[in-house]
Amino acid sequence: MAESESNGGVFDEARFLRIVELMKEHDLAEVDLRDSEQRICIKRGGPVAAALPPAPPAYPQGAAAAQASPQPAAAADDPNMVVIKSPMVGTFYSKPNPKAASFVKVGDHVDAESTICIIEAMKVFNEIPAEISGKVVAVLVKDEEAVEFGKPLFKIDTTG
Amino acid sequence: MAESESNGGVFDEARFLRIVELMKEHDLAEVDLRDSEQRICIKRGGPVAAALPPAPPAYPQGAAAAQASPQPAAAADDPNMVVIKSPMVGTFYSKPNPKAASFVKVGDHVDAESTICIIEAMKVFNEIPAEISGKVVAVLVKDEEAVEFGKPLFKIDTTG
Amino acid sequence: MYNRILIANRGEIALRIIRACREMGIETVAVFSEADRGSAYLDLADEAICIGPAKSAQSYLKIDQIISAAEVGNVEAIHPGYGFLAENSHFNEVCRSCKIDFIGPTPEAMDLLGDKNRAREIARKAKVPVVPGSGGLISDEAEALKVAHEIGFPVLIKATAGGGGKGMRVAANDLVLQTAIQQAQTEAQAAFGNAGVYLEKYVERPRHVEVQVLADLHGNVVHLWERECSTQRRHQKLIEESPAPNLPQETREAICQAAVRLIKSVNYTNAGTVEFIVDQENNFYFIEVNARIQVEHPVTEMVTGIDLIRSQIAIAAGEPLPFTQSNITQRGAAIECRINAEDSERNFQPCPGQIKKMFTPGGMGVRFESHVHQGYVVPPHYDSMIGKLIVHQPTRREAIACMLRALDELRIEGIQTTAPFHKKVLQHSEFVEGWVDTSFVERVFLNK
Amino acid sequence: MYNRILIANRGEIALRIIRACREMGIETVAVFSEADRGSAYLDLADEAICIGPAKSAQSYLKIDQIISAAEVGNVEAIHPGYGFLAENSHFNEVCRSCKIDFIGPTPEAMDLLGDKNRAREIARKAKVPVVPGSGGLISDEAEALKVAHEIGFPVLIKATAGGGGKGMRVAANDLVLQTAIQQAQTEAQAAFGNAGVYLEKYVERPRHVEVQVLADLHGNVVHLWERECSTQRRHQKLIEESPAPNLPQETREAICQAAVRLIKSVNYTNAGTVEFIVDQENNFYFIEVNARIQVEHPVTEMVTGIDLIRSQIAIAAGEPLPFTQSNITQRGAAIECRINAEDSERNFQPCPGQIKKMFTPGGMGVRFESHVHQGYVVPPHYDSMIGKLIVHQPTRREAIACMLRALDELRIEGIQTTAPFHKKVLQHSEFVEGWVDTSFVERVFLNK
Repeated sequence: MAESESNGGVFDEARFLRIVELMKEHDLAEVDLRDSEQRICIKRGGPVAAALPPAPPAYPQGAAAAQASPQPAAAADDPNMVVIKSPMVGTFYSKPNPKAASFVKVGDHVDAESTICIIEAMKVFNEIPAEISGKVVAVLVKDEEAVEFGKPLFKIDTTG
Repeated sequence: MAESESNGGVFDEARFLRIVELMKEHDLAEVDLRDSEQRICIKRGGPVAAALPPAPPAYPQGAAAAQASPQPAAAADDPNMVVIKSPMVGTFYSKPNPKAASFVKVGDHVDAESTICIIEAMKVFNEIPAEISGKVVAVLVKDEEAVEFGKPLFKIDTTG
Repeated sequence: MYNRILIANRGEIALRIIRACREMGIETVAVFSEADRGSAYLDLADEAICIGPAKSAQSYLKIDQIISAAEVGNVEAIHPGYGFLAENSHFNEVCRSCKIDFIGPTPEAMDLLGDKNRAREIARKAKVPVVPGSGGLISDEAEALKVAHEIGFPVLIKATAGGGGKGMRVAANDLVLQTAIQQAQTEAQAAFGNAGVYLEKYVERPRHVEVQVLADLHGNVVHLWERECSTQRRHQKLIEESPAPNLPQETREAICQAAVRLIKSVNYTNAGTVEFIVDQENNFYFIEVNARIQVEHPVTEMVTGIDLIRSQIAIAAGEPLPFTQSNITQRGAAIECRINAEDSERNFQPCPGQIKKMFTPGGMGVRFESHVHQGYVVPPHYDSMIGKLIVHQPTRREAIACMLRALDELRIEGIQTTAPFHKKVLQHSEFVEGWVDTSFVERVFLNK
Repeated sequence: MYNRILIANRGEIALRIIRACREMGIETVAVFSEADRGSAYLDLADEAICIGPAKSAQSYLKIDQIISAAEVGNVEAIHPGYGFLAENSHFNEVCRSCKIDFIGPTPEAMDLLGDKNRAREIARKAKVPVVPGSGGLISDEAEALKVAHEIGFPVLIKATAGGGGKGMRVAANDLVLQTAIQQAQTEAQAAFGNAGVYLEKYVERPRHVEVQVLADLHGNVVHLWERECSTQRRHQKLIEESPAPNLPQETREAICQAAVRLIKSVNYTNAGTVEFIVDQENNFYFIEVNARIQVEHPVTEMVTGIDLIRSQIAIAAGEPLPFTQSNITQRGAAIECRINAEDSERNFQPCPGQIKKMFTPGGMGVRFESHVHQGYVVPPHYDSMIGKLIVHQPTRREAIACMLRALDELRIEGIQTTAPFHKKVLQHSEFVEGWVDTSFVERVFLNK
């Protein structure tokens, strides 16, 4: 639509916007205008809503069907974003000892063997490897926070 | 659509708006107009609502929302068909005494005062009037059958 | 024993009676109004008959329709539950004339006790204490003072034609009494056209204690001990329990024996409740007899282990009581909370509507008596009680703890209920310590 | 008393323990696998911690994860429920080393009784009858005949290295014994490479009777009478009850006293169950001790009025038993039906899946112990029990009637359950008359 055509062709941005305005104003779900080889077909909101709504959740939710797999798992929105989840219950430590620097920080690159944190469980300090390579986009827990199994710890951009 | 075309092309805004107005006025969900190469197809609100599945019934159904009004009530399908329902609990008798003929039979014409049956409750024989005029289309209970409040007794065609 | 009975009621008590019948091998005929059509509990009856539209006056209170349903349903007896026709002696008589057993006392016993003044007279004759009073109209100040000194201050001046508090005055001493008598007479004259007043002892902060009685057709009468029902709002019971806390054992036994004396003196049969008020010095006074099963009967069932509904049916069918007084003991403590579809934040206004989501409490010592469920629509036509939550534990302290956890477990969405209010009451020190009188709820929670 | 405990279990027993804790004012930490995430009962805990994926081996059986959750959750004790780690003495020891109380017996008592042969030896020393036997390997026919005459026919020949019925033979007289000994030795040699066999009295149509015991840390030991659990399918209990029907009072008391003797002799503490078989002449023989709370504990709770889970917690916290043996009486009769998500028409195959619709039974004397509800998804990863329906009535006959009506009220759609099968069993004359032995279900219903 960048190159607006003369004489009101179907790619005319002004006309396009005008139709959209009218659709909004009059709550139209779909407009399909054809003339010989020309066609303007615009759908609004409708198709999305028209899709089956998710089943209302049973109450209480009951045992969940979705089984969050432990680390690493792709974030729902972006297949390149991977969330590293806690493989155990315990206390999260971001650094090898209180005086040291963090294993990783946002912006760091990690590879599969990189230790990204320690989780203490039963007095044992378990070094947790990234098991994936990429760039650290977010650290999702605080130092010394208690974490349960499956708790999201880090967000990794695997293209990074 | 800014530049309204002559001779009423499909992109004519005035015509477009007129159609939308008519759709609103008459509560139309969809208009699809075609003429040879030309086509104007507009959908309003409709698709959204149309797609929604009916809410699954709660279980058990609970106290019913629909309150069957006692006699006479129009049958759901045909506004001219009226069902006469029992105004009380008791035993239904189609005739004044065992040797007599039925008060009414299919095909008979009844008017508001016609006695159509007797319902015995607590040793009292209650004569039940039709309270409507029309032709008996069906007798829905058997002689001497126990009936509850609201039980459909007769179907009457009010055009008959 | 009966083969088939009709239940002339709805909701939780109808379900309660259906359950008892199923356990006894008795078939049931349920009746329902159009507002209750499709209710789940009706499925548990052997037959269900619609008797009229939603309005009680045209269905659950309509004697001819219920009798007709009983005849159509071919039953031998009718259980009236509580409310509706349960204490209607005319209905009771109609049942008898139709040769259908009424599961309750005779119409005669019902009439005798239904009149409050006659019941008072019967109580006096049975040597059951009643609230002391002048026993007749007071003519002047001198007589009033004499009576007041006999029965002791404070005294209540009541209009003989009165009602609703009009013409009522409390006097705590001679001086107040002298002026109050005149005022009361003037007020009564104005309000009722009748200046007659009488005196009664004014019971301060009374407790409501009632005794459950069972009497068979063979002259056996037993009591099932007492219930404490002082937690009330506007004379509507909210919480009931058994045993009554902080009631001396000798008082408990004296009240229960008084109740049995009264019941025996009128040849009352079936289940009944004798209501008393108990003052702060544990003096007790007869108030009235409820000639029916009561909403709060389960607390007695829990502590005695005796099924009162099954007992009612067996008694009506002519069976002798299967236990004697000495077999009936109170074991542990039971508490009942009435769960009403009411918004306690908005002056307890009723909240009919659909229960969108529901989770019912369970576990040891918890009994939930209710006909409602997820998806049920509470109709606006009847009283707002949707269930009764009852707990039974070895001690009252444990019963309160158990009730609190059960109230937490009860989740009802879509309508408001009294469950949150009950939690507040149960945690209040007066309740916890067991020193509740009938003014407690209004005094403490409603700032009245 | 504890401030906070962790519940190392799931489902109905986790909910049962949460309820007990709430009543005691103790905070709870629940643990759950990913298959149980979102389960409603977890909402009733003060904290819920995910400990691993659906597989038990990686979650509910994973000692380090549970201990780690206990540390993170800052609890003082762990209740193991039944199954999973409940009788794992290593877990018990790990708890001790981490200074977390294990709510159950000591690891030592667990180990002592966990070995069946050692337990038999302990029983003999405590003068508790065990099934009479040769007490060692049988070398030849002559010795076999001698032993058989001592213990009485019929006798069971068992391979010392055996299991699963291999090498087992029953002999009812001298002649059969002589040939059977040789056959059994040959078969044992072939199957296990060990021809050693021994003799044991063969108990025909045994009944399974068990005794509930509570022992505090101060040397007080009491029994809570017996449970009859003979209604089994493939050694899985289906229906349990208390008291055991048709058990002479002297046998009942002798069994219970034997159980207490045994428990005292090993300084066992907390709740435990001593299992016996009882023959048709009411001789009883010790089988084993279950060193944990049992699925069927509610029937004992109903008849005694004693909360076993609260008792377990109080004992572990060091409190003395608040009752003595003479306070503990059986009142009425209680029956429990295990409601499993199984299709009894299809060889009891498990039916995991979503409960589309559900209506739970209630009313007097009915207790439904379950964590499931409308909308719940029964996960395929764990055992199929979804609830326990328990009734309590004055008599066994009434309890059966009450259970039948409660089973009728229980409506579960979406999955199959064992409820219909229970109805058939409860109506069978052998069950009604109380003459059930452990072969009953298979003999009568499974045509085996």
